[in-house]
Amino acid sequence: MIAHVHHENINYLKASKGLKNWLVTVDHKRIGMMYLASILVFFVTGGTFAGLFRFELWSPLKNFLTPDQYNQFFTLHGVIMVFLVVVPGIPAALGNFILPIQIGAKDLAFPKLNLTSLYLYWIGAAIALYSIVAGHADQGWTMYAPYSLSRNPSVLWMMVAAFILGFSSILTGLNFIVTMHNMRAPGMTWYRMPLFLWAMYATGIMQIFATPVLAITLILLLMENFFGIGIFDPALGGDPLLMQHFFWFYSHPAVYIIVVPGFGITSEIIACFAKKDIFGYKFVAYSSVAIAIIGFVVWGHHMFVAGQSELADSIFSFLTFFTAVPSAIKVFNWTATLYKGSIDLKTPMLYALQFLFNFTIGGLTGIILAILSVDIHLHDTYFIVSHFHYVAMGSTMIAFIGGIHYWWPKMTGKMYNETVGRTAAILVFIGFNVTFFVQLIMGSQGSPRRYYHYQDQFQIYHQISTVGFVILAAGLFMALFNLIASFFNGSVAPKNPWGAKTLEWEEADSPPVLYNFKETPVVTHGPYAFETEKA
Amino acid sequence: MANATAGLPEHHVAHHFDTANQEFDSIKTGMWLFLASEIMMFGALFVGALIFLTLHPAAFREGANHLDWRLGAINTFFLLTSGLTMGLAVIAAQAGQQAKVRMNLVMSLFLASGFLVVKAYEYSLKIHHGTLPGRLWHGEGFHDPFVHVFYGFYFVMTGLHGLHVLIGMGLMIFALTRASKVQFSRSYFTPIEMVALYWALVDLVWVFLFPLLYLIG
Amino acid sequence: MDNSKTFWLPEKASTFVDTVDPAFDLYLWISIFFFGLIVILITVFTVKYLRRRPDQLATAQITHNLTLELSWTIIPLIIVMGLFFLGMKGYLHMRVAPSGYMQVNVKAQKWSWGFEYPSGAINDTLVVPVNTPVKLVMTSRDVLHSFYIAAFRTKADVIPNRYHALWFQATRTGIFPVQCTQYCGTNHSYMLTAVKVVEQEAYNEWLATASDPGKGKTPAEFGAILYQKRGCSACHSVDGSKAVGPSWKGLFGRQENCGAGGMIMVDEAYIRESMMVPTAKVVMGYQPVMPIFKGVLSEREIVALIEYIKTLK
Amino acid sequence: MSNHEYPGHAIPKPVIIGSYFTLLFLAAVMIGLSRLDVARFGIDWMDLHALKTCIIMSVALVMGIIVSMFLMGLRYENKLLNMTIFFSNFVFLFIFVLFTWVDTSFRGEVDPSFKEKINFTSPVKDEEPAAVQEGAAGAVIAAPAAEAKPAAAPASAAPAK
Repeated sequence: MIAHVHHENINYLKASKGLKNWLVTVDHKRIGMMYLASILVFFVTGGTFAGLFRFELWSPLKNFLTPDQYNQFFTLHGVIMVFLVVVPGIPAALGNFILPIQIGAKDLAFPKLNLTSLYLYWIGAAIALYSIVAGHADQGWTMYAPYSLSRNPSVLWMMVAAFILGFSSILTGLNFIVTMHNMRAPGMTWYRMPLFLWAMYATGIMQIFATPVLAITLILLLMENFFGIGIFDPALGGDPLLMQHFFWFYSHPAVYIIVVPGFGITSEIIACFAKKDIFGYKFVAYSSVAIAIIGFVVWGHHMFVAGQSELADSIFSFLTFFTAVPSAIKVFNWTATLYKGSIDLKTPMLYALQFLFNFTIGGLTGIILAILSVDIHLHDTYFIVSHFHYVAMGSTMIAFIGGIHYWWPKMTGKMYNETVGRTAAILVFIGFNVTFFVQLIMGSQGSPRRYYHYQDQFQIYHQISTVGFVILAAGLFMALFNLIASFFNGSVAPKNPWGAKTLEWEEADSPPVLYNFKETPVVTHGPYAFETEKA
Repeated sequence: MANATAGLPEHHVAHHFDTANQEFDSIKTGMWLFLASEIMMFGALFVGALIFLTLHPAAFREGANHLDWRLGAINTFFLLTSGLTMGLAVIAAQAGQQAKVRMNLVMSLFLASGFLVVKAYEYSLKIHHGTLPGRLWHGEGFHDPFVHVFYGFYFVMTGLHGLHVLIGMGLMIFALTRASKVQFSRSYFTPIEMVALYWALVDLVWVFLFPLLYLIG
Repeated sequence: MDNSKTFWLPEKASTFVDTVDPAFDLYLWISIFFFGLIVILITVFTVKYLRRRPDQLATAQITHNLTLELSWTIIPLIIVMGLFFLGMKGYLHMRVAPSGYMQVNVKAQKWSWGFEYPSGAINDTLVVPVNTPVKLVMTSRDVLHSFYIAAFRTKADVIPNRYHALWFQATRTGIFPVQCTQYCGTNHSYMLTAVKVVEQEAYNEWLATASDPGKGKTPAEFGAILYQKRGCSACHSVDGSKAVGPSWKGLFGRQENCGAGGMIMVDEAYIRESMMVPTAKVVMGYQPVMPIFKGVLSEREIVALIEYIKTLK
Repeated sequence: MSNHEYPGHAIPKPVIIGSYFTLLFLAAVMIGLSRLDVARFGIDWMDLHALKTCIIMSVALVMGIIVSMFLMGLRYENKLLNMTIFFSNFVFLFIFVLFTWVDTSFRGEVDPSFKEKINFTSPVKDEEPAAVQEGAAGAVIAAPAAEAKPAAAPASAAPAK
């Protein structure tokens, strides 16, 4: 292989000026940064909706929101967070930026398709925001029939938005899988790939095979709304449970699309900051793919009380327990990686350890829901709300913020302030656990979810949770401002500040040149080939 | 190269690929992944139809009886033949015969439009008989209370398939423009191959759609 | 047996408690063990192997250990299979009603529950005898709801146009809240009622009086009972305050503006029509969300309700 | 990899023409089979209609395999990647239809009253096809439970054992 010498050695931020160049770029790094900016904006929007009804729930009586406004806000919190923040989240922002560099390629396989995916995301986001003013959508992000069949214009616009965002997700997954198959640098075998890429590969499989079913569910829901074709609407002889089957066949793989990229980032950060090769590389890599496959066969556990046949309940419960095994493997392997390492508690490592803590609680509270008899009591209560927040917010978003801190020097060429970063990480940890651990107790005590007015005995839990929200919001904003501030007056970042062994740190500059490498790198060692201390 | 003297410019490999083979393999795997998401989309509709068939077989059979299988047979012939001409177009492109490529593409376009004409006629029959889904239903002489749901599935599935036929025809026109802009040869025939793959998918979906809706009655 | 509320679980009041609570507690201890193991290991490793010198390297690069890997694959698998059988055995016990149960029909509608007893009694709270299996055959009149009694550890969705059953057997008397746990609109969180568990004799007396609520009462008094029992109180107030629906105070004989339906005078015909086809003439400023009562209210009940409305000046 | 300088693989012309005619033939078989009136055989110990449906769908399956393996060139791929992508589609769809079917067809095992649908409206006019359809709601088709007093325990849901 002759090494291509690239004459464009200026970094991608200065390669071309002006908004127009940014909007029509096909450079995966710029698209990744634009995705990152949009996703953080929507994270703040979704968070404010959460904050509004968190304060409303301070007391069971009406504080400042009417029941309709409360219902509208929890719906918008759900839709924005799921479809606009956590599902695209890590793959679109960090995956787009880091994957080609970690693999040693100049760009993704289909750069123009990548830009199309970004524009589909923006169009879908615009329609989702328009649905706020187009009326009041209060059917929850799950859009169950027959409540979502009320031909409420705002609900219909929300469905169109989810439909478009689905295609943006498919195109990202397609780009990643093709790039990983065909464009690896010479010497980069499958087992020399960093685990972040294995997580992107597993996410790509789910994006390609699950999202089209969401597109069909939404088409059928729109047809049901406009023409009343009677597939889902019980009043016309349809079966609302069929809609739940279609919806959860996509939405359960979707929750694994949400959490698996978080695994990838955690593997990178823990290995790098413990200066130790990952324990059981093959087990961790294959457990990501195993979760992707098992994710397709368990969707029925969302419908144990919804009137599913007892046989289907038992089969789904049996299969759901198998998802516990890959997650357990991962958590044990990460913990074993710390053994005999040299652990440096910088900000990314704090977020990674937090991830381990939260994901253990999230995983354990998930497995109890697979026990049929206990799920009858716990279903649709705050226990479920707390479980999926421990996994979606406590694991994915915290790994996402950890990943942003970890790759910030590479992406912007600037170092963020370490002490402010660490305090923010601790604040986020305390705030998150105060907010959501009490909801576990409240849920098992029998407090249903999506309740505007609740029984008085649960007021103390809601108040603790709201206080926790304040701490969490403070921590998140501190981290956000710390990063933005470093963009302007941060110190110049060296090429490899953390001493990592993956391609993006060893070969590419910070920030990388337009085509990532001066000449195509040749890979000679694994992603975590750290040396050991000379005794 | 074959008749490079035809004066059409040669294709050059995109900058971020190293070799032509890598580019072709990437595009082909990318196409197959896109076709996979299309198959999952139609597959979900087939699952809905099969579940409806198991829940209300009588309604499904009664609805299917009222479909004219002859129109379905003509459409099957149109699609299979256009699949043939697309296959021949790929072979012609690999042999570098630009004129034969254009002729085959025009043949496929003609057959595809034939399919759409028959489909439009069939829809007008349905509108005339009033067998439209849901609220628009005002058909006579039907007994099963669920037969309108069959027509709900019928219109969603054939409508989505018809949309994909339209997209396929658009791609054929795009391939025609490419055929007059760049010289195809054994080392570069990607656009034709990809349009042929997409069209074969449209055939594949129709091969399953036709018996499920028309022949089970 | 102490039936009061524990740290994790609400008060105990049904036979299902012996199925759900032991499983919950067993799992609680399993998760405490694993969670504790992970947290202790992390803290120990982090403290022991903290990087003292900036260029300090790892003391050893252990990358895999097959016995360890297999053990933390097989052991969780065995534990979860045990949990599966535990869960399934309990679940089938909770789904299959024993013979000799007493059946009650439940009607869920947007934001109120209605209970109908085989003897014809109607009530807006569920009154059941203690220590007898009760089977609820539930259906909804508009959207999905879910019947949840936390104290009995049981829950089942209520699906429109279909019957869904749920059975329980109360073990002690008392009043236990019932909540709707499937999102159903504006007043989803106000869709509450209660299960009143009484001794068998008290139940028989109650049933006798409740079976024929109108007996020995003037139509207006019967109307007042129906106002509560039929869930009208969920949306219509009697003190003039505006709720989901117009207030019944001073309603009779009043002129109302129905927008498209034009100006109408509230008389017997209008009230009857509003019960049968509620969306026909909706008063301006109110949502057309009233459920259809055609086929639900008997002729005697309609007359009683109209008389009751007349008395509200 | 295929020969070094030529990307992809050329599907031989006879294969394409041969698969075309096979497909036409199989389509004819399918249509012929569907026109066959099974009542003529008078076999009652087996549901001939379901058998006919299965045969037709399996012929369609064979046609699908021919289209994918020969027309789409999966047979000539040297890397197994594209073929795994194609066939994993059907694995996921099979899982989807299997579990949804397990749910819908086994409902009401424990409680038979759960199977039937009550008081739903259908725009299809059954009894009086000629009558003009009045009102938007159409004929209200109630379950066997007496419509007059649905308050009474639905007949079908008598205390089932």
